[in-house]
Amino acid sequence: MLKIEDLHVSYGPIEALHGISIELEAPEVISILGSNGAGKTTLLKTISGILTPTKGVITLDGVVLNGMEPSKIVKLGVVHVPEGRHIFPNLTVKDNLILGGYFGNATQNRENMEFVLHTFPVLKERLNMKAGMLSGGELQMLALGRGLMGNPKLLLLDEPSLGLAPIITSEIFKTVKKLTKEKGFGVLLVEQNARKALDISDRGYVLVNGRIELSGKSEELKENPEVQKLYLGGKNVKSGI
Amino acid sequence: MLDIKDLSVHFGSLIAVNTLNMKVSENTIHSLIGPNGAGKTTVFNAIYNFVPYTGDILFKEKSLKHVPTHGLSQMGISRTFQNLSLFYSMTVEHNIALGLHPTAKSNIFKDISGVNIYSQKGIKEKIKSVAELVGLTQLLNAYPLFLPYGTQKLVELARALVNDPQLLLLDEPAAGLNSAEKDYFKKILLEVKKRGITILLVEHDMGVVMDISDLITVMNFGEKIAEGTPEEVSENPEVIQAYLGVE
Amino acid sequence: MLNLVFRGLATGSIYSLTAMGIVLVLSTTNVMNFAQGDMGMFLAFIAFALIMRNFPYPIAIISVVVIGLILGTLLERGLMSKVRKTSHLGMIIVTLALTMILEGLAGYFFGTTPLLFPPLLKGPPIQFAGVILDRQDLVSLAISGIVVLILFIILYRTKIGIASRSLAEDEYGARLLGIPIKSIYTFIWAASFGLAGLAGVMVAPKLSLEPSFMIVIQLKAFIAAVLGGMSSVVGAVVGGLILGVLENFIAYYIPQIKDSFSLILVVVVLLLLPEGLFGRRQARRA
Amino acid sequence: MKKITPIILLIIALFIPVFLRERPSLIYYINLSMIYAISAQGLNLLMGIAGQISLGHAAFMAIGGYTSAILVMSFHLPFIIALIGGILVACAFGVIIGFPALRLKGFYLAIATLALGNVVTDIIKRLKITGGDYGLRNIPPPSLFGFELQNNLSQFYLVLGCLLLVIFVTRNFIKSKSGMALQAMRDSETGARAVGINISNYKLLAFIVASAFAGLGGVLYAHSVTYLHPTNFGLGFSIDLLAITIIGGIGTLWGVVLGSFLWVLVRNLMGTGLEVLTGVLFGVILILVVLFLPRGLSEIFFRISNRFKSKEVQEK
Repeated sequence: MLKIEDLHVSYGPIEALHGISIELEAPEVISILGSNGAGKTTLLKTISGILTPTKGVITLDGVVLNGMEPSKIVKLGVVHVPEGRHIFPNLTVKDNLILGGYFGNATQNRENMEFVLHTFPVLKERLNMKAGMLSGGELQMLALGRGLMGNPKLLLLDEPSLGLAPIITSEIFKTVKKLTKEKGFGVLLVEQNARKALDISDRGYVLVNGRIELSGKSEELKENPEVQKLYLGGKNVKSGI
Repeated sequence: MLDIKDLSVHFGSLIAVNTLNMKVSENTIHSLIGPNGAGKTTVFNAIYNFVPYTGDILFKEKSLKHVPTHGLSQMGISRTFQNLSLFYSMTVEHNIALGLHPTAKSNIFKDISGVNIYSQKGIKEKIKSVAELVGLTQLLNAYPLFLPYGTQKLVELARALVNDPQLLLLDEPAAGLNSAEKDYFKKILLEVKKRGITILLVEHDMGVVMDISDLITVMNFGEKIAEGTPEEVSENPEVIQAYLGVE
Repeated sequence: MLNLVFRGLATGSIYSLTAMGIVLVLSTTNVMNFAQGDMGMFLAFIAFALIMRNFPYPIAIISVVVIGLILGTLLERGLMSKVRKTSHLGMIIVTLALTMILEGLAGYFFGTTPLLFPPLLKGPPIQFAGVILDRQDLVSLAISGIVVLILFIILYRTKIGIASRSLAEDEYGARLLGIPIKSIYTFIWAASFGLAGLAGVMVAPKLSLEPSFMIVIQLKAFIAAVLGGMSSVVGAVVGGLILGVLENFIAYYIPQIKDSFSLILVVVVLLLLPEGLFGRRQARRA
Repeated sequence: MKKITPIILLIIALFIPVFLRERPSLIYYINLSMIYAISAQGLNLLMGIAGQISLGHAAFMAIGGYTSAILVMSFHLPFIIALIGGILVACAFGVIIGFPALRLKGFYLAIATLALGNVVTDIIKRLKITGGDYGLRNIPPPSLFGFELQNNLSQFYLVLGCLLLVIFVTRNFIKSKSGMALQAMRDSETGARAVGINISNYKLLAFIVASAFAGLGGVLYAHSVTYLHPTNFGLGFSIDLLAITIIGGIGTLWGVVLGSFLWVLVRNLMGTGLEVLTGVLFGVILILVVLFLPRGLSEIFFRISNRFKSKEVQEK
């Protein structure tokens, strides 16, 4: 479904991604691992049209995405749930959700809204509250819910666990996995918490300084000594750091 | 050296730090760890009076409660930030030089008669020696905006060190560094400690924390859940459950 | 007493129209538009020219609003979309530069001698329960009311309105949701300059028409917007009305300070109540 | 080369009145330009170095001018005392207008300074000693050490001296400890506080220095134009000063001089009937500068002189 071939992205004179190729076939969860500055967020921003690649092609079901306006890409069903969530704090929870379905028709949006509130009942209770009053976990649920309002074929999730208690992280990850099965969309998951990401994903790619160093089935990656050392905590495996 | 007593910080109904007690002893590297939102940075911000708090914070038996932010560096406390706070219109040299603001003496006549105190000999020497310590000697005339992120962090560290602080607060210094840079950073911090400077470190990277800390305090939901040496902490069941995760 | 209140409300409604335009732009695009008043001035001159050529009043007003919409669109597309990439200071300066340009053009085309703008509704003032009201004042009150109602419905009940409010909060977030930012900015600028035209035509009959006649109104509109908390059009309207009433009372009881009163008021409000008289704290944890 | 240029320029400047002996009105305009430059330099420091904004800068010129004129006319004090008095009173008001800056930023500071500037002119309008709405007329020309500087020519040297002093002080101030602290504050307030810079004091200092320059400009203006009226120092003039600063090159030393000369030249020497269009012209220039020349017109000069320099290097 999603096909990225030899993607190069630069910030001014500095190249951040040096030829990335990734394939994803929905319903599938793929995690992208790597340290800070490895280019993970850059990759997601490029797919959603915020950044334009200097070289390479991104296609979704054969349609070329690169060079398109972000709004067109969203219309095609690629929804980006960004790092830091970017919820509108002074808008109500409901208004935030409505904006997630900016392009949908009224019936579609009503159905989607019902589905989102069913999936995250806590949002139903807070529907008319300003979004800025939500707790970290609730905010992440709102961000996910807002993403679901856009009828995604492909969901780009950037650091959903950021700033969350581990228990809540697990809950959110479980929900993502469940939603993928129910709705049949694909998920590209960028995550610092490599262990948890690999737990719910089918395959994974390891990004180092803008290049793919390793890729494979999640189980294999978990067993890989290199990955263990760099991202799963090496000698502190026992305590799971 | 630093004594935090019953520190509580509230943001509206949210309790960011809840009756925290901790002591940082002289000439140690003391790390503060915990998940995001556990209240670590808030502790720094309380020390800097960026947020109102209850309880007390003592530095060498003196309360910091009514010391304004700009008074801290004169007392011997300096810090770096999670998000860099460099002066981007200035060279690396001047960025470091401004760390000497509290001690560099000037007056109105010097100000308008063209005496550039930051180019005086003693001050230049100081800048040079701290630049050497963190490895910026070659870059003194560069502008930080054009330097890699890791190097910019070193500029901020140098700025915090140049005024010979007694206590150095570091907020996630290793975030965004690659592993080679992290190793380099660890070396510098150990060297800083050797010079008699106490370090309070907030850091996510367990590799860095476990390798160089003398003592670790673990926070979760604004409260201290454990304290001890790296070995003790990494075997503490509560820490594993709440923060490190169960294997 | 009641007379003072009503006349105050009438003055206030004039401030409100300009204040709404300022707040509309500020709360969505983060640009403080110092040219809002002068755009009204310019459009009032055009209305004047039309009326002098025997166009009926309603046509003149409608065409001025339409011209405002067009100018707003052109300005956003041609200039503001580029200025937004500079700094806060850059944006302030560009709108100040616009005031210089507009005042200069008006002076060039229409002259700097004050002109008399014919009142919208002729006829004697209306007396009602001991209150004497100018017909003109009633019109501007009514129009303010209608405009704020329309704006409120657009901003809070339609998708494009909600999206407009989201832009000021987090433009990046809005971009990721695919919200067509460019069209929304254009919509906002067009709407605010349409409003400017309306405000100009409402104010002109009360003052004499000259290139600088909206400067005072613009200043008062800022004050109204600050009183209202700078973030909602409803606040701007209420702020304008309050300011109008307060001013009338001050002018009646302590005329010595009537000029400086509102200026000092705004500084005090900015310093003590940065969220406005009835603004609420920004919703954000930690 | 680098050291000789300013001296040559200075000598040329000193001889300007000699060349223009036949055109005293031209000298008057040159004086006016330099007075604007002195005032605008204060705004330049405030905005370019300290990162604050003020839309009430002209009010300080009014305060300086009125104070000095009143001291000379009503209290019969010598000009030099009146000059110092004018500057000091302007500084005092600088503290007052600086206080909002401790809590306000950006647009809000712009509105607050705009309002306070208007309050000042309103008060001047209501006071008796300032001549109220009639303004102050027949202000005596400046006198120094018993010499009355009656004509534009002699005033030229006084104003030139003041301008050079202001530029000299600004140049040194920018490089000084206080100047560095202000620039640090502009770049990052958090960083500045962390290194021990007392933000409040330095913000006030910025406003005081800016007011002092405006006050000096106002004193010179009062005694060379010989007529003061409160409406001359309203928002319009403040915006003019802002435009001069930006067009000349914000944060540069000589930009304000360039901006002022251009301003006075275009405003006063453009054909009659077209002068209403100067606003349009400057508005357009201002927008172009904001969009394309963040360091103002002086950037063009920099580029040209850099080209010369690189040529020199090549020739060597």
